[in-house]
Amino acid sequence: GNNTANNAGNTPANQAAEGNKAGTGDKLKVVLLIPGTLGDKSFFDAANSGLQKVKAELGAETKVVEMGTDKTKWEPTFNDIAAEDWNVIISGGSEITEMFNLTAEANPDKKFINYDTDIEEAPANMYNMSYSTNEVSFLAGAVAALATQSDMPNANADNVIGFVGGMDIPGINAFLVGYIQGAQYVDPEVKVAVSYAGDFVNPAKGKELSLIQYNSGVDVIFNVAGGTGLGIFDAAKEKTKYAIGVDSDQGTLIKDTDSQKGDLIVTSAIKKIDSAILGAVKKLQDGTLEMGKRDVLGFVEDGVGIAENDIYKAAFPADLQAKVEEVKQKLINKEITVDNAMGMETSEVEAIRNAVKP
Amino acid sequence: MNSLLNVILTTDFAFSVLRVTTPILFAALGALISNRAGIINIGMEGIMLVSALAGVIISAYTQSAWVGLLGAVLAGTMVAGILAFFTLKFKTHIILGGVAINMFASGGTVFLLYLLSGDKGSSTSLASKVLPSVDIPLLKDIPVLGPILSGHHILTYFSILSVIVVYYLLNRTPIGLRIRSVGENPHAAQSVGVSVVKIQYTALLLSGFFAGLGGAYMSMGYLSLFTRDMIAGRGWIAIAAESMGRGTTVGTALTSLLFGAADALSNALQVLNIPAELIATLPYVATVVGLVIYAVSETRKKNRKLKSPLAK
Amino acid sequence: MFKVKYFEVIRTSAVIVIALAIAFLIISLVSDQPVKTIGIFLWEPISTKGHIGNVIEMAIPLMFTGLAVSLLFRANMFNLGAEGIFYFSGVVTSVLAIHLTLNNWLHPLVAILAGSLVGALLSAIPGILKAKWNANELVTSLMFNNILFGVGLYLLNYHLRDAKAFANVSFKFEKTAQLDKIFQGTRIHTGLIIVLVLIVAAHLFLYKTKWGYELRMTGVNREFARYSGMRTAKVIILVHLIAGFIAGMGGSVEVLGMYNRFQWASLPGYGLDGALVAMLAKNNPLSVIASALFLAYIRIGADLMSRLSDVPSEMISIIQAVIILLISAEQFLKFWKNRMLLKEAKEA
Amino acid sequence: MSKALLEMRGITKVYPNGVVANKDVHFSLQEGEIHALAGENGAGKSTLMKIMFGMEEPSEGGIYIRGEQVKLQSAQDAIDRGIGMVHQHFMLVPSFTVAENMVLGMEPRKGLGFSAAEAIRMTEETARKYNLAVNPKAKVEDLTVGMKQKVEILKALLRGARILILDEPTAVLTPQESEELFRELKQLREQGHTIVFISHKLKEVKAICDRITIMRSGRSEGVFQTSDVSEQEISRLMVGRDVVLKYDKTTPAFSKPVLTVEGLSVHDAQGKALLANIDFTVRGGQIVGIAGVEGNGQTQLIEALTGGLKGVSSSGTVKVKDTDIRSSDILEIRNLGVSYIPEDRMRQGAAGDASISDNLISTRYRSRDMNKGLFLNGSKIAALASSLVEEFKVRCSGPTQPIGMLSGGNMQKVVVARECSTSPELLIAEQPTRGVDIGAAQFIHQKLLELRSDDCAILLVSADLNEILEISDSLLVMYEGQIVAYFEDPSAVSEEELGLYMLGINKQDRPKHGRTVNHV
Ligand SMILES: Nc1ncnc2c1ncn2[C@@H]1O[C@H](COP(=O)(O)OP(=O)(O)OP(=O)(O)O)[C@@H](O)[C@H]1O
Ligand SMILES: Nc1ncnc2c1ncn2[C@@H]1O[C@H](COP(=O)(O)OP(=O)(O)OP(=O)(O)O)[C@@H](O)[C@H]1O
Ligand SMILES: [Mg+2]
Ligand SMILES: [Mg+2]
Repeated sequence: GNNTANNAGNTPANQAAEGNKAGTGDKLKVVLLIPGTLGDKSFFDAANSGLQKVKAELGAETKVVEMGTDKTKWEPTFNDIAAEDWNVIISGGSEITEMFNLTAEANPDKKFINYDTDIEEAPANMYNMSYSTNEVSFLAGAVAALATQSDMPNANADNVIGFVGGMDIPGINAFLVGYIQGAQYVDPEVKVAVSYAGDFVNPAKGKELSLIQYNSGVDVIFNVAGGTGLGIFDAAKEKTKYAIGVDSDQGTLIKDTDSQKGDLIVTSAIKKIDSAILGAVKKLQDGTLEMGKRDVLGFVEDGVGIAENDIYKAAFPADLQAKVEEVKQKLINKEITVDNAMGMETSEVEAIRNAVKP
Repeated sequence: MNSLLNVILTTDFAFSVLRVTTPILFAALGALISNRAGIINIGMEGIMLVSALAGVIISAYTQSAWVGLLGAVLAGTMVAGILAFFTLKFKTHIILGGVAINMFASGGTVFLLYLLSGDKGSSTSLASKVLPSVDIPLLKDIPVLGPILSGHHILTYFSILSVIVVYYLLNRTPIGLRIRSVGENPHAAQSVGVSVVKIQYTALLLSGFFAGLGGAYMSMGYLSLFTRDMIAGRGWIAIAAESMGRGTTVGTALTSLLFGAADALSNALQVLNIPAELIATLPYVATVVGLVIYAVSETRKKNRKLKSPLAK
Repeated sequence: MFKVKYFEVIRTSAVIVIALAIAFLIISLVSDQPVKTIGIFLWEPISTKGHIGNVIEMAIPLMFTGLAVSLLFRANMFNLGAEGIFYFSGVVTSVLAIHLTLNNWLHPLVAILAGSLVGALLSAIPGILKAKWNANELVTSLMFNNILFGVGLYLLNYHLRDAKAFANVSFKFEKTAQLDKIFQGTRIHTGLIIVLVLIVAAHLFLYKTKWGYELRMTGVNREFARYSGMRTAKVIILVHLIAGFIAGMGGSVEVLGMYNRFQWASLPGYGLDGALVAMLAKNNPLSVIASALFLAYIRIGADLMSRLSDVPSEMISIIQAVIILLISAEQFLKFWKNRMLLKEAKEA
Repeated sequence: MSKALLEMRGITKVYPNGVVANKDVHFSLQEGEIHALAGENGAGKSTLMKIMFGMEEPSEGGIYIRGEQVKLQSAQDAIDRGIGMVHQHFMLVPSFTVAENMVLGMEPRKGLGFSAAEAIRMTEETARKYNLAVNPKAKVEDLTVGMKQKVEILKALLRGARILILDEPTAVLTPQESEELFRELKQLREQGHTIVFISHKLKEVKAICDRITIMRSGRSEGVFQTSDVSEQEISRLMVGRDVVLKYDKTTPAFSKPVLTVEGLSVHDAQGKALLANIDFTVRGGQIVGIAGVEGNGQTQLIEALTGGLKGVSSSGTVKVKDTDIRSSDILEIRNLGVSYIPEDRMRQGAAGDASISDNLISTRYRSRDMNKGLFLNGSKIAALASSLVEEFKVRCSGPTQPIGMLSGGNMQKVVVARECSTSPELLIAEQPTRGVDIGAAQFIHQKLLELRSDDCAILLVSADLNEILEISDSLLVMYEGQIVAYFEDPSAVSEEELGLYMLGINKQDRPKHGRTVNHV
């Protein structure tokens, strides 16, 4: 939602520079390092919105730095920032974890938070988080599989659901595998059409791939494709078919400007990175944050969840909502375990994908 | 394999080829005009991007898709004008100029988007408008052809019309004559009082105009929003298409269609068990193969004779 | 004579001043402290050893691709294929960096040479197509960029990916494969030495050898070269081989110098940047050093500016674009030059 | 003297590269005269005329029409004031038709479009009016040079030119064509046109011009009534020394055959004969001239001798010394001791952006004395370049200057220097003095004669009959791909007689010119 990317842009003074001069005592200084650029409407934007909350609710001084996609620049940026007088340095992603851990070890007087990593080990001044992506995707898969056979107005008789991913990479496949297993859980016969756009900034490609899926009998598509994914919703609107959003509550977001389109986004698989970041910083301020470990945030910790918003409530039949709730409870109670594609070999993912090919 | 045929042998697929071709065709026609005037405009990608954003912003603020389209096209023309100003007035190297325009557009669009909407990634928070798709009476009722040719976005029809317009413009109008003369022998044009610089300005502005239409199509038809770097290489493909079309209007249109078809095919191929990374290379492999076959047959023809006596 | 001779210097300085003035204007629009901000842009990249290091690190790949492209441009080949080759050779080198067991200096040598050779061979394809059948090298090279990227990404995902890294990255390179750092406190690696040697070699090649001569003549006027008895098809293939070798070496060196795993999920962009560097260097190998450093300097400056001030990172590309547009504006201040020429003519 | 129609006062022109092409030049035109502009290559004639035509801006000085100063900022301004120019190099768009070229810049319209029919009508009308026949629908790339020349003149006339500048219009014409042009020019003068005529052929200048302005090194050397000065005087003023117009040719001493062509035939893709049954021999110490109207197979013949037969089906034999070269490329042919001066110096003869010295070594950088293995021997190259520049009197700032900056004649000297300085056994010289001033032409001729006395075989193709009659030991005439005449002693042939063969009106029977081969 809120994307005031650079806080200094709307505050009078150049805080970063000021902060450099004086360690003004009690005010917590928090910096967020984005290994990429803002505007992805998911991962990075969510982290940034978490930072905004830290600023608003904890009165911290904050700054966000976009490190861009050139990975050779990340290490010097980490080092430069660590040399400044920030109390808390936040970044996220498995890709940066090694580098980030090294930075933390070299700066024992600072606190570090990695808001999303699959790597367990963490230095003593680092707190790691990750999310049950596979479980929330499982739930999204259940929604999709239930929807495709339902009597929802835009569902067809075919038993096929779709998935459009940005690239064939672990981060995306973590969603895919959960999604497939969730769908299979409610209906072992379900077929899943899978496409990858090969690109996170090509919505037109996302739209084409979705149109092909919709034309071939798919009636719900799970979008896990960043900017490319926005084309999927366009396709959904054009074909009046359903879609499932990702990372943030995309249905509500889009409904603001295009209700017709928004209403077709039955739900979204949300990773609550923003509240996770807020929570961690809060605990850190209180001194209750356990450093040197990693927490996996699931439904119980409110780290993930599907968007049970107005659209969901209106579009998705109540009896099916109940079924989904049931599945969710089972996930919480560990009655169901979901595989995690993080750490799978490509061939394993391929096997899972091919098993449900339409 | 069957599932592939199920996808390809449909009117939907044929329909999608035209849809995919549209932005490439617009930009390729733009590239054609500037190339015929002897200047290679490699800033197509950037111009399209700026136009795509301009269309979204202007249509969102005026709440009129048509005004948005006008704005998009003007923006494209204006960016081309900046390029023209530097390359024609100050003799900035045209390639560097093009690179600079692409760079400027990639950062500038995000920057502007951020200033206007507080969002760096997409324009979803702007209620922009889209141009309509149109059914063509009579045609739409013909089986097979109807579903393929009718119901397209209005700019898709514009693009087809543009082929005719550009053909006419280049081959049948005074300005076309001048554009071609400037491209082929600028000294000759200059010697009869044709201002080479003026013609090149015109050609570059026209190339911006058509790229602008391509950009508008991306964000106001094909899609209903702007996202960062959304042109995703289509400008470059258009330049390649123009090059492969050997500077003729019909050739350019055909190669654009070839690229469109190959791209659509690569989307359809995702139903097969081939790694997505490899499928994505298909349009490019097809192009290279096509180009080689064409080039080989052309040189064969040429090699077998001496210069003909009068052609000097 | 003095004045005209130094016209280029004067023009360039004037242009830089104007470009900075424009940059300053743009920055003033968004920044509360424009003076300080532009100060960061200008001084920060050379203010610390680390930052100077960053500039040089970034210039290394730019020098490689800039050199490769300038040779192609010299031969009048408008080929933008350095991009794909840079990427793909990086993949090839990574395979060897992961799987070979060799000693400290042999390992990078073998890995880099393999990457470079593959680059040379791949580059030869558009070269042969151009030389033999006159297939447009711009089209083929742009297409090859996408093809090589696709195949490279496939190799990464299906054959090199380290599942335990939880990301689309390869297995770790053997320590023996990585290039040594040569300056304490920076990440400047031996690649710098390699590229500088290469640039000098290319300079000698271009201006002092028979083959370089053939290359230049073919570039200026292929028909002339042919009538003089040069085998221009061979020359074109040769320059493609060399350029591919250099671009490939660039990718290999970058991968081993700056990374410990292969992790490019998109084309890194050095090929097109190489074209920029080459054009700024007017296709002169030695000037490639300066133009690559210049580009790296303004990029690092802009990065630092966005990090240390309130100017968003997208400003980078706008300011870069302005500088590039102006820096190559040859006719800028033309009237002044003409006046000076006339004066000199009269004095003579 | 009446008031000048057009006057250029104190014109100075400095090109951006620093070349001073005109220095304080005064030039004036009387209404209704044919005014010659003469001067060496690079004297600045074309530049002065381009300034008058608005295509170049003078660095200093003014242009006055009937005493009133005018500012000409583009060719259009000049055209609007009734000035037309036919350039030294054709200013035509090859892929356009004659009519399209004619109207470019002032296209007739029909609605929004261009009216091709009207363009054709305009072309035909102008052609009729001035009695210059052209085919408006023909593509310019298919025209002979003579035709192109006509189109250029018509272009200017169509635009209502009252002042017509002709920059070396006769360099590429046959005598007959030149004669025709002169008739037309005189006719134009009668109609009240004023003409500036640039030529290196002083005979022509004497024949048709009223007055002459002579230029040297960018300055005007003065204006004269043509009748008051002799050719000798003109050339002395141009060159600054006496120019010998006759050569002392040593008596020929032919040695063994170097180039032997027997029964050579080549057909194009449509089966039409490009070359039909060509026989001739060139011996050491012999200059064989080939005359013919352009487009009658000379180009194909030369191409066939310089590697063009490779991969092309042909019959007959082409031998250099004892080697059949029908499947050799140009390098292999050159390695047999063959040198070649191509007719198109811009396209094949020189690399414009490369330095003079780079241009001088293009055929010999491989030889052992120019390199040390892979490396070129810089000091030897530099020494060679400066000695050649000096020997051939190439006007330049030094051997490192790009050749493209030289005037046409000086560029040609570089080409000739390169090809003549490698002690060739066979020299194929195609239009070696086209557009070259008399001083330089004479110099080039002397070089050819020197090679001849060194036992070099020379095949000379030229459109300049004077040259060919003067220099050659034997002479062939080509017409439509065949050899239609053979003269053992060119000095006994008149230009007119030659012209009849060239135009295909006369033709010798085979046995006679078949003698070429058997001639001992
Ligand atoms: N790259 C190509 N591949 C296949 N066919 C081509 C190609 N380029 C042109 N053609 C064919 O050549 C013919 C002539 O092309 P076209 O009519 O476009 O030329 P044009 O636009 O009139 O050219 P010009 O502008 O030079 O007059 C067309 O029928 C077209 O099919
Ligand atoms: N565009 C140009 N740029 C730089 N120098 C030029 C240019 N055109 C001509 N020159 C130089 O200006 C001088 C005069 O050239 P110009 O063409 O006027 O000579 P010219 O008298 O017409 O010679 P020619 O008889 O060979 O045609 C020459 O030294 C030439 O090299
Ligand atoms: Mg269904
Ligand atoms: Mg001249």
